[in-house]
Amino acid sequence: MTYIPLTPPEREAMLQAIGVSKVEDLFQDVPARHRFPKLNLPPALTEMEAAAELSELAAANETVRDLVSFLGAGAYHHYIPAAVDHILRRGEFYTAYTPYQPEISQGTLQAIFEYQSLLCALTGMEVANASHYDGATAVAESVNLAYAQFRGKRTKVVISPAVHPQYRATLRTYVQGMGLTLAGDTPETVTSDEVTAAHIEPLIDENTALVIVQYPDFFGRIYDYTALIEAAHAKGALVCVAANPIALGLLKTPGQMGADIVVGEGQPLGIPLSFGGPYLGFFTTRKQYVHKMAGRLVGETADNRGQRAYVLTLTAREQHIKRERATSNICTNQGLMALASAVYLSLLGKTGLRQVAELCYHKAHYAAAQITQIPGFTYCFDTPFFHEFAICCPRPVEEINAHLLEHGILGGYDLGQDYPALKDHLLIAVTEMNTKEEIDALVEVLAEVSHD
Amino acid sequence: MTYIPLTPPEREAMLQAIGVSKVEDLFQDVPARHRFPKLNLPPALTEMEAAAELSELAAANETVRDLVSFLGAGAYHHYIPAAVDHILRRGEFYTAYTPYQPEISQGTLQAIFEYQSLLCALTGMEVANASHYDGATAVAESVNLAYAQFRGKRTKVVISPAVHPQYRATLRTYVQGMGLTLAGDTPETVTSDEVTAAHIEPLIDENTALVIVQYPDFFGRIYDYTALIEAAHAKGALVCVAANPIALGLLKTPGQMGADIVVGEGQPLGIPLSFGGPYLGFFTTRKQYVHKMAGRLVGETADNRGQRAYVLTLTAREQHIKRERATSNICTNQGLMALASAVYLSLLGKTGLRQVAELCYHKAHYAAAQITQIPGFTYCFDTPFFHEFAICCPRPVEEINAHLLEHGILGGYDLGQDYPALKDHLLIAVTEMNTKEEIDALVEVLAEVSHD
Amino acid sequence: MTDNLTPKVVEPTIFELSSPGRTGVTFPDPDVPRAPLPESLLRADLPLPELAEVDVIRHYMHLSRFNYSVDGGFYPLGSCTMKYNPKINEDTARLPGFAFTHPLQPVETVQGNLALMFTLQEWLKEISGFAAVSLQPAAGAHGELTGVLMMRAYHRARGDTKRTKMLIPDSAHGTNPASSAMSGLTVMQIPSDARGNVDLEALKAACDETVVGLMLTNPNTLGLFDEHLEEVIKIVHDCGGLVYGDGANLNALLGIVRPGDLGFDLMHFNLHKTFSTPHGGGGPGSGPVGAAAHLADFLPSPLVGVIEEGDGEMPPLYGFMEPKQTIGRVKAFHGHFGMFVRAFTYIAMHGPDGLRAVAENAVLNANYLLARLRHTFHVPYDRICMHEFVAEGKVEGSDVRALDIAKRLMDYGFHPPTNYFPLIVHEALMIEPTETESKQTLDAFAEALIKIAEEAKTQPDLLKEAPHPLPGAGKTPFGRMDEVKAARDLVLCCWLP
Amino acid sequence: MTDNLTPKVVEPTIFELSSPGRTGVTFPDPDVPRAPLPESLLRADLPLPELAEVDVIRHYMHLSRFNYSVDGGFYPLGSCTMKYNPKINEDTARLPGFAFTHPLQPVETVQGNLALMFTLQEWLKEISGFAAVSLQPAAGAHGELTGVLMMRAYHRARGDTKRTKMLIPDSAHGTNPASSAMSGLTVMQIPSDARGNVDLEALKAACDETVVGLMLTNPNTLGLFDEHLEEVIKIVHDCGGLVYGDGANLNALLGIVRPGDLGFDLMHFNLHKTFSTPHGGGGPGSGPVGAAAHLADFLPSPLVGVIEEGDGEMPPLYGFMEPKQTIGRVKAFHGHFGMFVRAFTYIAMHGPDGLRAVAENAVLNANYLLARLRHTFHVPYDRICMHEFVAEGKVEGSDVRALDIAKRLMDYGFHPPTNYFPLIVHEALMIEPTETESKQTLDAFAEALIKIAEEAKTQPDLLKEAPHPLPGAGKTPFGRMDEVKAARDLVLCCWLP
Ligand SMILES: Cc1ncc(COP(=O)(O)O)c(C=O)c1O
Ligand SMILES: Cc1ncc(COP(=O)(O)O)c(C=O)c1O
Repeated sequence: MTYIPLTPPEREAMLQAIGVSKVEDLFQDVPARHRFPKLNLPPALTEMEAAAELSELAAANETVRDLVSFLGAGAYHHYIPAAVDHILRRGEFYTAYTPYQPEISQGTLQAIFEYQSLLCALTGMEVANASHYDGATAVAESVNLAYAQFRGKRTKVVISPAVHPQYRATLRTYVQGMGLTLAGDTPETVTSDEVTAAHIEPLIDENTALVIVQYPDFFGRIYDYTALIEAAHAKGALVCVAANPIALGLLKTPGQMGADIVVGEGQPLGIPLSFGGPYLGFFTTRKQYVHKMAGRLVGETADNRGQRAYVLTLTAREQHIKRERATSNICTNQGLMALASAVYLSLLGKTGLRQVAELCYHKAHYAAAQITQIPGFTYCFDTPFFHEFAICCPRPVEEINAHLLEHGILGGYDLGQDYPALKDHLLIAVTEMNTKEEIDALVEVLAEVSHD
Repeated sequence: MTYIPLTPPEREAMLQAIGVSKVEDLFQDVPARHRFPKLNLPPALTEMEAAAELSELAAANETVRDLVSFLGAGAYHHYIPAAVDHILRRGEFYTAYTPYQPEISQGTLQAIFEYQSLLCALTGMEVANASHYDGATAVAESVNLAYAQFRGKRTKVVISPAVHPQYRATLRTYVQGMGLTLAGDTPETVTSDEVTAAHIEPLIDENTALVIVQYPDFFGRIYDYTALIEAAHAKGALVCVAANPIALGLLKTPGQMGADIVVGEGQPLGIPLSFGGPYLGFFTTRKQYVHKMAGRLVGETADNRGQRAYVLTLTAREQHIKRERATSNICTNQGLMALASAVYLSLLGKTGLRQVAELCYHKAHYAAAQITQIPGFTYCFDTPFFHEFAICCPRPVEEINAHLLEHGILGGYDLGQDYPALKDHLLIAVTEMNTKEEIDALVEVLAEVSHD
Repeated sequence: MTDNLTPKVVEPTIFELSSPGRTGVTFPDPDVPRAPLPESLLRADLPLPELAEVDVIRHYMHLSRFNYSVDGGFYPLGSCTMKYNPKINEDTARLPGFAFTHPLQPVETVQGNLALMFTLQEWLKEISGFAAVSLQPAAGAHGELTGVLMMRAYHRARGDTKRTKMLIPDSAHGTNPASSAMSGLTVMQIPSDARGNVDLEALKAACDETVVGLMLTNPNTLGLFDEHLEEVIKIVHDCGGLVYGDGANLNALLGIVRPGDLGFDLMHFNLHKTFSTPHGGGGPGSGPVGAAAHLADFLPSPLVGVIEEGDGEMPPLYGFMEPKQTIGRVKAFHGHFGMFVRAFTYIAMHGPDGLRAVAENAVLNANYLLARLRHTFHVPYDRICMHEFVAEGKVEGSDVRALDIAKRLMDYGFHPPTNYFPLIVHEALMIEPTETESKQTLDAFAEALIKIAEEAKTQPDLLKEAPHPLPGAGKTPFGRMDEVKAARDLVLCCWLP
Repeated sequence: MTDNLTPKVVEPTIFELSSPGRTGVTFPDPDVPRAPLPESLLRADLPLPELAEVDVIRHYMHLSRFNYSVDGGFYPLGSCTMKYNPKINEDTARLPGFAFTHPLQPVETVQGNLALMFTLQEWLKEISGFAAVSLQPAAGAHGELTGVLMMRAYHRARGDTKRTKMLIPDSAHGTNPASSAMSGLTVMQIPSDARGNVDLEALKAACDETVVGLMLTNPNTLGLFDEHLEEVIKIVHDCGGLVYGDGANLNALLGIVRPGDLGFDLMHFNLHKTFSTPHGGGGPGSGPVGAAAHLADFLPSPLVGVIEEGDGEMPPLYGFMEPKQTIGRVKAFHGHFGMFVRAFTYIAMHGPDGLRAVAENAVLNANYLLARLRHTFHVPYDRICMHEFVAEGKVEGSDVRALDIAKRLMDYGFHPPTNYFPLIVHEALMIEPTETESKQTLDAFAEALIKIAEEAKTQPDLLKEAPHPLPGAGKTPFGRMDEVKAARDLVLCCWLP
């Protein structure tokens, strides 16, 4: 056994010390008729066999490297500097547990403290927690904060239908037992004329605990939510903005717009696509709401030698102390992914993140301009966008994507899946990874489609 | 600049402190007419561009994973346990220099000490140095030891023609200025009847400083060299055996046969093929020759707190102390590769290395048995072999290999390149990486060849 | 020692290390024409730090060295199953064929991923005895929330809407009540009996037609297998309730017994405990949920299924399917795929016998430590344990607390056990060695604890002032922390707008 | 402090950690019939240690933490160019397309490798001004041996066999004379003048028809660019000798001047210094040799060349070629390919401007440190330096030695400079900061040295007893070593037959 060090003579000596004669004797409490089932699993592979089998499975996929990808819709192919994974591979980081013993966990603690600081700097907010599972669950947890803030007295949550469909779905699941009503979660109302604020604002009332919008929204559109947030605040409601962190390298922060909570999917910050996870839910808010916030929180302190140090703080919000009265049930979070994003942001810094954001912006706009010159392909919305945009196509998106795939291109997201009125609408994402050549190839194949 | 931290204002302040006005002023000693040449190199790539370019170059190769490989001849495709590279990637190991400051280099020092110990255990010898560049240069350096041992009074070195052709070539280069004669380096004498001892023994005389043989030899053959070594010792000569370390997991050690020096190529011990380097030359000998040995050497000692510790020792043999009277000019060696082999041997240990050696042995013998059943394919030598064997083919090896390659098989080594009498002889290596299925496929394609 | 000899160990923050104008990575200039930027929507300033790559690497390298880790030593944190994380897992999870796939790719292009997920679902079913498994939940607590919502949905689907009460033993982990509360249920605590089992009388008394079910950790957080487990389950079932298994302690049961066979209705797995995916300094984990047949239709969506059967020549075509009465999705995309690869690798390398050996050795190690320590520390529920046990961190004739013992263990180079949990043991020291530790390590740990118990009597300050600044592997240079200051000052961020 | 507070930091050896019956990796059973083993040729016992993977990982993890490294901090080791090693290099070198190619594959199957090697040859030629480059030598000293053998062969090819004397300045590295001796040459030492240049008079006196050539390090090991370099070269050439460049210090010259342009006949590169391939705790390095046209034919075999020209559509076909009068091969296969990939990546990411910036900043950093330290430590050859400078490790009014200063620097978290080399400076402290260090780091280092100079006067024992056991990043828990004991006991191996 390569992972079990005990040898037979050692086991023998230990059984003797315990006072039993065989290891089976330790399982007397297990109901006899169910004890020691024969598991129908394949026999053990050695490491070299397992490595080969996993390589084969991996090779059975076509990746965003094998293909040219214009797929985004909540997960983005960005360049990850080599140094990120070099840090993540340090055994001291990835094989440690939650830093409950601060004296021997200062590495993790300071890294999370810095992550919190970096996320605040990025979003323009005051406090960040140590992470949520992903963007979707971070959105869902924002409802818990708002609900607790109003002590359950406000029971309505308004969400824009232009928020990621899977975030909205997750939210629907989370609120099942909470006695909340969701308003605005009406994808069927989204047409090319949809303007988020106009759709949302009328829904906000004195019973509204929280308003949720996305920035850029699911269609890649960028709105200044300042007026909407003011309107929400006028009704006493809180506002949560789910933001793309790369976009924040360029765009006005939700903090500046007055948001109370800024959450989002941190995957673009140095985390591999990895078929959807593990990713990183980030969660930032104003200091006044910190006691209602879910999740772990690192604070600065000093040790008994007067050295600056860090500890988990305000733990009385959490399940292991407060149990059913906790702000959330979250325990294990996305620590290592938070570290990845901190390293990513440290490496790129002020200049690098802006550079990436601009590259995404310029390339997406070039792609959009080229595509909309093809007869039959038009902009869906007439709104500024960041690095993703919706195109109305002359044929069903499924056909178009199939055709693109034949040319080695991973097409965009079929908006008709979630938005009935956006049948034949294709959501295209462009990042710094897409060369002009690739974009031109996309345009060429799309032009073919329009001719067929 | 991502690797140069100085910013323009910092540079400015520093120039001021130095007392010059611009950085060019620091280069006044450089002849003006040659100063600041325009280098005709491609403009700098960013990391993401470099990563893409290197990936493209790498993808332009066909690897021993893409192909089914039966190529050995001094470099072998073995399984490298994942843990090896995880250790090698520790920045503390790979970004340290030679452990000249032992107080802050105990990691490297103890690891080399253990490497020395592991290699002694493997070869049956008493001392090992901290490594040579590769197997070929370790062989060449064995001549330096012997030459020094006899204070230059014996001027003949006998080498078996069944030693790796590139080792012999390297040795010829090394001895160019030494006034030594090489005997036995006569590949043209190697026929199917060649028996190393019979060929070599008559060449050993009272002027012979060193006899060099390989184990298994270049043709994969295993001989018990005990008698040959006795004969050499009877003439007062030393004997160096260049051994394959995987074979030593199974076979009698050269130490047991009486060898004075055991060297070899350590690549099979957890080091990737990497197109030929960096590899690992290991060098072991008897304690009585340690003062004549080249290279670095770690010895156990204690620090001033009485803690067991390790230092570089007997440094007076080395070039940085003895300069032209040193045992060798070696300075930088293969430290990290020595670490890789130590981790590999630690992981496999007693059981694992024997397992690998046996797998190689059985698979090679299965392959040999199957191949020699194909009409026209016969054993070249009638000698026991380890995991490599020479087959006499019915057609030129070049044609056979070309045919194999069409079937995705990387054939063996064409012995006719180095041994005129072994035209049409193919050297085939089989390791634990070759499945029965692969071997059967090889046999099938060879059978086709014989029909054509 | 002079002051010179104690230079500050403090590592500056990444913001303090910043120097304007540096960057750790650059990007190419755009190869397309620049588009006009939306001026009114641009941010004024981007106050991120500026560092070169070397600054960043050194900073995080220094920080890492302040951490204790499983790769560095014994980490007997009860309930957390801090087993060794095989290195091959890290490599397979990073294979480009996995790492560079987008979650929304057409299924035809990701059959490798789907085959892996399908197989992992099947394996987890076989290991646990459940009819179906969803891999989506992100961690144990997330699995609990999923499970509780499924229980709720199950009752509602039967038209039974008055069930709002969740029964939870007093030894349960805090996530159990928290998950129930998040699902809008009320929590009723069930006491333990003198042998550490669920108190049957209390359970019976609590069982009525308002019960959603019981959340049961078995082995429980005392490390004990409930001696009346089947009866407990029957009592809950008899009142129409369901039994949820908190699978945190499944490591003790691999190949020993299948929770599904015992009558559990559903359960979450912790891939980051039982199946060796690393804890990552707090996460990510992965908390798949298994369900018996009657609950399978409520699992979160989507599951991976076969959408076209294979035959001798063609492999099957895998795709996503939606369970009929699904509670919906609990997160975006399909779960923590990177963790699935690791757990898959682990299970593949163990096989049925290897998994049973995991449980056997985990239980053997725990009982051995218990045997070595029961004469030194009082073990309130002292019987053959499963993968862990709970001792009282008190020493007769000394006023040291469990915390002091924990901190003193650091001086000996060990990570302390879990403290102050479960709540039903005073000054709890919850010790889970796992199967990846050797007898030598267990002996060294036991000897350290025995020595510390001695010190508690003779030199109690050694414990109360621990940890001490000690050099050496696995030890770090920090002393006890001022937790009050942290909560009072609330410095949560070193950058402020 | 009680003894409890200083547990041994000693890590057991891998042999001491062994427990019979363990293994860290297993292999499948053979899938072929077993062949009879050659009984008389089997070894009796295989006395390797037996450990589980976790044991091995922890052991080497502990050992690693006893090391100082560039990733951990400043490493101003003169002559070694301990620059930061970019992380991307490590990833590109490990690309499976490179790592899994066999050196003897048909060239058609390894065109990626050959294109990389060819390009690297071309780049090194362009950077150095030589006509041809062989990548084969494994390290600097190996490059020297290669070069010396080439010089010897060159003279012999001209029928000039009486040249047996190699001129080597007294400031040269030990490998220079050692390489000459290995090639059967006699060494004649040439003194330096008062400004650290080659003493022209002495050189002239030494130059005769027995001279093979001069081995010249420029900038030399004092960090100085010889002020009469072209004259030096001319003197040697005039007597029929060749000038070999020890390229260890090329970092100072990138984009500043090309040795080939200056008249050097041949030179080795150190990819592990100038081109950022890591030092690996002692190696591997890579020492390509560049040669002017008249020496190109003597380069070791094989070189990579174009064997079929490409055209617009087809890339060229690369293959191996043998120089006409080659000295032969100096090792097996083609050199340290893994290092070529790293160096290629590095050069590609720098381009011509980046390489010049490397040299400029390296020289700037060295001169800045010199400016900050010249009032504290005597610098015997004090003029504008190149990438490094040499100070005397002595303090007026104190009997401390360079060694004491070096060890005391460890207490401040720094790796000491090179000690006692070059030999022509008493108590030499040879300081090479490299371009990858920030002003902040240089300032901290200078301040530590200034403080240490102060301590040398006021508290000399602080230096003489250094290093002290200190916690914190980058510091290790060992004190000074008993070197005599090591040489006397000669325990070189913890396993004995
Ligand atoms: C018994 C028990 N239940 C639930 C959990 C929560 O699991 P997670 O941290 O994966 O959310 C834990 C985690 O420590 C646990 O020990
Ligand atoms: C000036 C000089 N020459 C030669 C060498 C030898 O190079 P290598 O260690 O690569 O063999 C060194 C190495 O330190 C050096 O500094």
